[in-house]
Amino acid sequence: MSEAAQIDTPVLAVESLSIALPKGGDRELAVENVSFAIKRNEVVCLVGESGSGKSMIAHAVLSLLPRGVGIVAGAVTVAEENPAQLDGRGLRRLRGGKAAMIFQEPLSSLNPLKRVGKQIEEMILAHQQPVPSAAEVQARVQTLLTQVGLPNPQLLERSFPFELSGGQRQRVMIAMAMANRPALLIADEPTTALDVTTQRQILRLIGDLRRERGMGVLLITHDFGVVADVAHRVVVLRHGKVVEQGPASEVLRHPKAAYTRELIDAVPKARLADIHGTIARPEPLLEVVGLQKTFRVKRGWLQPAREVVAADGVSLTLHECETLAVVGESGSGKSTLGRMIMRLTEPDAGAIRFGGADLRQLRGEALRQARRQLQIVFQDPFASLDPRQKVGDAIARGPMAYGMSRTDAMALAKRLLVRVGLSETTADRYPHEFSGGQRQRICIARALALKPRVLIADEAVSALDVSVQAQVLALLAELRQEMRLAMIFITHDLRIAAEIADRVIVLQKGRIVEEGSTAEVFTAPRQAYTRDLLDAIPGRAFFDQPGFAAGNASEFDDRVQRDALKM
Amino acid sequence: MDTVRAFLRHPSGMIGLVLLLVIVIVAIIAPKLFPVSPWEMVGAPFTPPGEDGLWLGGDTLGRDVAAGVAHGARVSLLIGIASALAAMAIGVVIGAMSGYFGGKVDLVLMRMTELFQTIPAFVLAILLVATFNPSLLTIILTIGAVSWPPLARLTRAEFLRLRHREFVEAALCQGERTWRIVLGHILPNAISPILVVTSLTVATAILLESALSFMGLGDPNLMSWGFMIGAGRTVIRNAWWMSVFPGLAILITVLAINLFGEGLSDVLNPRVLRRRS
Amino acid sequence: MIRLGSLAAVGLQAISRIAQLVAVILVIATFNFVLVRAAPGDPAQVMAGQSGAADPKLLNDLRKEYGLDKPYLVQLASHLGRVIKLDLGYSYRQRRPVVDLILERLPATLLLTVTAFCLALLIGTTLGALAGLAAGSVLDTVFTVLSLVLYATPVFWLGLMLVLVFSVTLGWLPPFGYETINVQLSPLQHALDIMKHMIMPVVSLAAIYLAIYARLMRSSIIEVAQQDFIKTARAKGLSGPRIVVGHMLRNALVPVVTVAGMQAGALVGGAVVIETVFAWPGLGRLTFEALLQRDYPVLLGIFLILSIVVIALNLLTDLVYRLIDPRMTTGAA
Amino acid sequence: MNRREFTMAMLAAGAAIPFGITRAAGQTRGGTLNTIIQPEPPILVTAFNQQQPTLTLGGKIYEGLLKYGADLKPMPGMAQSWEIAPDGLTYTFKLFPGITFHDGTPMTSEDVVFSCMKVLTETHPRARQNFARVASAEAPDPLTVVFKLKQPFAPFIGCFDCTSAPIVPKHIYEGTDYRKNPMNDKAIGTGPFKLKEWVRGSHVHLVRHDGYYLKDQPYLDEIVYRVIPDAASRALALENGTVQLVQWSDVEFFDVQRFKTQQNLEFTTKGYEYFAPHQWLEMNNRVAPMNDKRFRQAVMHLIDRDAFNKRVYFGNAKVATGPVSSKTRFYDPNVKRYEFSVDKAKALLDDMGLKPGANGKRAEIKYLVPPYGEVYQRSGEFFRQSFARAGIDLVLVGTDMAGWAEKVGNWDYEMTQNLLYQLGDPALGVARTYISSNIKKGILFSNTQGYSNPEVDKLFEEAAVSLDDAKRQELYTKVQQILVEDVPVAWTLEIEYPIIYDKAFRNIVTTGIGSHETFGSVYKS
Repeated sequence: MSEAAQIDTPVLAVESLSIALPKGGDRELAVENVSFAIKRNEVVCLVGESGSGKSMIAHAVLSLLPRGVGIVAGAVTVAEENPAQLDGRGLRRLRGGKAAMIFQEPLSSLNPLKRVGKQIEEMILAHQQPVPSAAEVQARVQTLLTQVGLPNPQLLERSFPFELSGGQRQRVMIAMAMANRPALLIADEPTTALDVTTQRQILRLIGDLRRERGMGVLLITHDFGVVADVAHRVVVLRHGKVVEQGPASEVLRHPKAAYTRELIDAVPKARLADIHGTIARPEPLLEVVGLQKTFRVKRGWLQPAREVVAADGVSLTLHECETLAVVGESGSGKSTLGRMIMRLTEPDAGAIRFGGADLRQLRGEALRQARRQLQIVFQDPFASLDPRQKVGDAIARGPMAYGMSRTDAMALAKRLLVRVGLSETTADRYPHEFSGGQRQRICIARALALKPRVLIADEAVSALDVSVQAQVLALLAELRQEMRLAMIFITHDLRIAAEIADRVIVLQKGRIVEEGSTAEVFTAPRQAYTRDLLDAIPGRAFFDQPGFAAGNASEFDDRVQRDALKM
Repeated sequence: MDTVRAFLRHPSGMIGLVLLLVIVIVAIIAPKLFPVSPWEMVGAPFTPPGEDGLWLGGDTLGRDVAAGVAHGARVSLLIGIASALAAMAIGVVIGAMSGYFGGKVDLVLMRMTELFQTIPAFVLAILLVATFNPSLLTIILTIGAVSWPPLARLTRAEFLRLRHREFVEAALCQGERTWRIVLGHILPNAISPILVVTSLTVATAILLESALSFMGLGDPNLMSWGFMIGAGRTVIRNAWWMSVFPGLAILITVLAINLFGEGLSDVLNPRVLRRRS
Repeated sequence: MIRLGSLAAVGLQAISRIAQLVAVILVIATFNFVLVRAAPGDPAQVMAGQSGAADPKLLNDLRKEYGLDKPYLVQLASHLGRVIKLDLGYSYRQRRPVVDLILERLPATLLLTVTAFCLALLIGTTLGALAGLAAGSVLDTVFTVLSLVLYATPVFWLGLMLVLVFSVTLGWLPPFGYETINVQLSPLQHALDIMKHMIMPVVSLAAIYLAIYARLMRSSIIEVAQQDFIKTARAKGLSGPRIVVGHMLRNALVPVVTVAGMQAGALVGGAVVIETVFAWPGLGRLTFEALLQRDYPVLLGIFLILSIVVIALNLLTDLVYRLIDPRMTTGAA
Repeated sequence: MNRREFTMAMLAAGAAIPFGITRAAGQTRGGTLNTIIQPEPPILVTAFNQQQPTLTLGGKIYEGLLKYGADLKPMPGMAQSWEIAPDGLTYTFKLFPGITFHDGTPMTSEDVVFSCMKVLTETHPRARQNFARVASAEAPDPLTVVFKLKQPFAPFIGCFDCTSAPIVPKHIYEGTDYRKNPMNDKAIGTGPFKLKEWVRGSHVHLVRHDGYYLKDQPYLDEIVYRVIPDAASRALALENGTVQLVQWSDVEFFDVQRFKTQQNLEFTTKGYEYFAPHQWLEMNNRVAPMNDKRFRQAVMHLIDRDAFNKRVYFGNAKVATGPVSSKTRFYDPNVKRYEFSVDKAKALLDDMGLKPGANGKRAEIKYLVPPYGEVYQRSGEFFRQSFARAGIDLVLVGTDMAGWAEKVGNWDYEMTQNLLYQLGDPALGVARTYISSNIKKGILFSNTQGYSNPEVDKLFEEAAVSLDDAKRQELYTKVQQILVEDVPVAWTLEIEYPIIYDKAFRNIVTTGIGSHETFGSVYKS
């Protein structure tokens, strides 16, 4: 086969693919009439919100669809083979041979009871004919581990997955996928479960490997930021249908479909423009001084407990009508900080001054009275509502606990429901009847029912789809002005922080590494860690400059130009 | 309502329910079905099934095995349910305290629970009943006393799970009082698995009671299935029916309760469904 | 490095488990002590067991020997001291030290329970795995129904039914006992003879646990089959058998082993009843005999020893568990 | 028979051919007897434990001075002859020469005196009472033992069998704590068989005592007692010839019948005459309504004792007519009979004012179930149904042995079942249950029901010290009539335990103590 032919033949061709769901599902077809192709050395992103059918397509490529779900029309061609028509052996040769796949959750995707080296070996042994010698396999594994940038391969291959960090695990997954030099890599949301900095590294690694090997990459993501960073071509899916597809730059800059535009617009842009008006700074409303918290995980008798420092001298102030964003990667202690202020987690040391009293000293009834002024909205809208309590009751219960009559409380609840954009009749229904976004609105209404002065939003929009995220953020911004709420907004997503906050605190391993006004932190970060975080924001290159053409030689342009030259 | 409808569509659960209803009805109308005491010697010793109007045969003293099986249902169900409730009472209190208060309380209570769970429960039951002499009350309390650990652990796990669930913390932040949180939010959400396990405990309690009676540690005034099998053991060569029928009764009852309990579990615990989707 | 570290960790854990074992023995010994005193009647009389032995002189001797006139705490301390020295008291019915009586019967019980345990685990997990892999098939349905029925069967009744069928009706197997009495046999014949006697007790004891393990293994396999790493394995192009053997079984075994350890207590309890049914000369039979005579020192001793056996079994499954699942060793997860 | 004749008969008996022993030619040496011991005895020294299995096994190892025939007359044991002085106070025994213990030490009159006066009085409750009557015991020469009684006691001659007065070696036990003597495990006696091996839970192996004093005896080489805890296995073992002898309750009552017809087996209910197990429903005479004679008579009418025998004992018993067993000396059948009649019982109850209450119940009585196995459980169930017919509610209360003994011994019970041996003579086995002087709190098998009748006391007293059998018969007849009228306890059955053995074995049952006998004369044809 000539070089040219190789380039021309797509490594993956999906033609008019339709996939049927089992009967009784919410729709008949998971995927309807989808066509696209991936060439060598090309990254194609499948973008869509949850339920759009993007994962189904990825699974169909390797014939890994769950039981009861099947291709009803169209065809998939991977490296000139149709997996649906292959026998068991052929299919096995294809899987992990010509096409390899990595998944969203690297921890659950690796066998927890097998050393990672063995798991990679297995991949080689299953495909290489004749079977290479043990020493050869060993050497291959080491090379692969080195190639994916893992330190100390000798030690690492003897590790179990649980002994590695999330990023390391995903690198192991990639090493495994690379073992047999596949022509196509399918990556199903490979970075969603990872921190931004890790996400950036993993995406870069995939990019590097692609370039080295000329692989085609099918990348599934819900994040247009990621698309902007890595994609050559984009396929936008909604309810199983292709809404729009084309070269990444084209789709991003000039989306044809309204839905695509919506999605792109919904991506938090880290726009610093509409920073809210100047804040009068009298006495701080809330003052946190030197909070200290170490979690100890007991590991049985005679073994030292594992210690995790969640807060190491954290101090902050919060003024009326101010929004303070607390950002940090997972394990930085940002949620613990919010919980400690709410007295849901007991700090080891420090003070939380609010309304002239130290909340930490309060017990029993005094604490209960003080709590009224502080409310919290949690991340998971599904876990935040008692499944056995009607929505109206959930909201009214708070005021009633402080002595409001039931009738008044219910009336208040209904007003609040209307205020957060739901109807009055919502009050008589149970939480399970609502979507995630609606639930989060209910949670907000519940938090506001006690007319708090401080609202803590703990990753309050992280579990929502981007379009819903934007709506809820807008609601919060409105309410803040309306009720003169002070807000602590805890998030891992710097873009959201930039959009909503007046001031930002950056946490790392329980310590505040940087603090300042949003504009300062985002435009002139003083700390390397902050810079790393900012750099890692997916799509930063694209979205930070809505004009796109000017100035900074962004990675996006760089790559697009380079790839264009190549072709 | 949904739950009921879902249960009605659960085939094995329904089989269990129907069987259970039949057994309960037999237990209720036993005195009408067999007005003569099951202890009364109505036929010749070792009457084979079907003869002399004893359709399940007669025992060593010529007592009606059928009457014994019917009246035994009352005893087995009574002891099964009462001791499961006793186990639930102990288990829920210990588990709730352990799960809600945590810390030292949890540590002490859970060590105790583990201990109770590891020691051979049946041997402990033998020891307790033998020490305090077999009677209805001692048997119920003993079975309760050896059956609570799973319920305590379950309750604790549920409480731990729910204690830090966002909606409970939200209730706390909303100023609701501890007792209201426990009774209004945690317990109602924990109750369905507890009920399921309690219903399965009824089954194990019946098995435990029958084993105790079989070992000669039943209440001598109560005609129970285990007692009947125990009495039939030595004469199995002469009268198989003495041990076969009461054993079948236990088997069917326990099976019915297990099917019912598992059906209940499937219906109340849609986690299985969620996982599937 | 890792290897060595984890071995050391296993060692440390073994030590800590043994410390726990001693603590548990003391707790049970204390419980026994309290029970005898809570029992209606004079502890001396309870210990003496029977009227024939319980004349005033003996009762007085007993009171003196056990210091029943001393304060409770002193009594308890000396009681615990004796237990630690494995002095479990004296059976006045059998006129022998309790520990001798128990140690004499322990091997037979261990033979029965360990065989039943291993068989149940082996066959149960195998059947469960087959059923789980073929979930929804006829085979699976048959297994499921069968295990449900077995699970609901009283152990002792199952034993009796086996006797009824295989001894009384068919005459294939010896109905009771441990060996054929009064025949001269070569060691091999003797072993076979014992095995023949073991079949029914072992089967009836193993059946219910077999059912439990099978059910557990089945759902465990189904659960594991849905895990992401199985998808990974399929995506790697591994063949079905390789996925099952290399990735599913070990993971699926983890919960089964956990439960198996917890069931050890119940298994030993079942052995007590089964030994009664089959006149198996083990601790269960001794329990039954002691029960008829209300020989408390023996009953209390059996309870203590069986608890130790169960805890030892637990320890064993715990170690097995740690070998299967490396996460347990370092205390992660 | 007057006193003189009696003494003469005794002397004559000393030289007589032992009753029942087959003297056929060709008694062959050799052979093994396999039999059953159930439950396994705790110890083999019969001096320290008198449970049935201990006696069965220990009877081969330990001998007494005398034996008793089915007619309960004395026969030579280790004593070849004996003499009772006319005043009935002095008993002189002449031992066989050449008796040795299993360890080779000669057995002398010293051992007899030591055993009876030192060991048994401490360790053997029954012997304690008997030898308490002895003023002095002497050993004038190695083969002569002389007992002098404090006052005449005719049944004293009935106290010397191997179950009542086993002889233990003085050189082993003197000055030691008898019960804890380490030699107890060796079981050193003078019997025809000695202990070779005792594998607990399995078997006890006895072998021939070569130094046995009777010529050629024992004929058997060995006896193996198998421990078979399960009744069905025991029956099977007998059926297939694994064992050749069963006794007492080795075979369950319901199984006994089928062995009567098995060709190779001999079936007998003889050999229990000395014990004559007598069973009754015991009622605490101190407690209402049992304190009323009419209630106790009603109880006699309420129990259908024929049905009781058939259903619970499967016919292995005989209905008891009164306090004395038909197998015991001085039995008199001419007493009042209580036929089964619910109506008569109701009439008696009405008469005493025990009318049915609103729920149809006349009374609720707690019945303590003796913890001696299934038959006792079934008996309780039978009685409960019997009483229910007259509106008396019997509540069965389960208990353990200690509890039963404690409750009955301390009179803390309402009803229970009891079974006592008659021991060959009413003075030994019957009087103890009815005389006021034996109302002893804390002592089991005494007059626990608390019956007290001065006339009965007097009659028993007179009969015990009388040496004239005719006079004694007269006194005992009177006692029986009074007791049957008063019904201190409701006699139910004379249990007839079977002895079933392989016909190849001869001389299995030669005396009134049957399977407890030494078996020195047993041989295999």
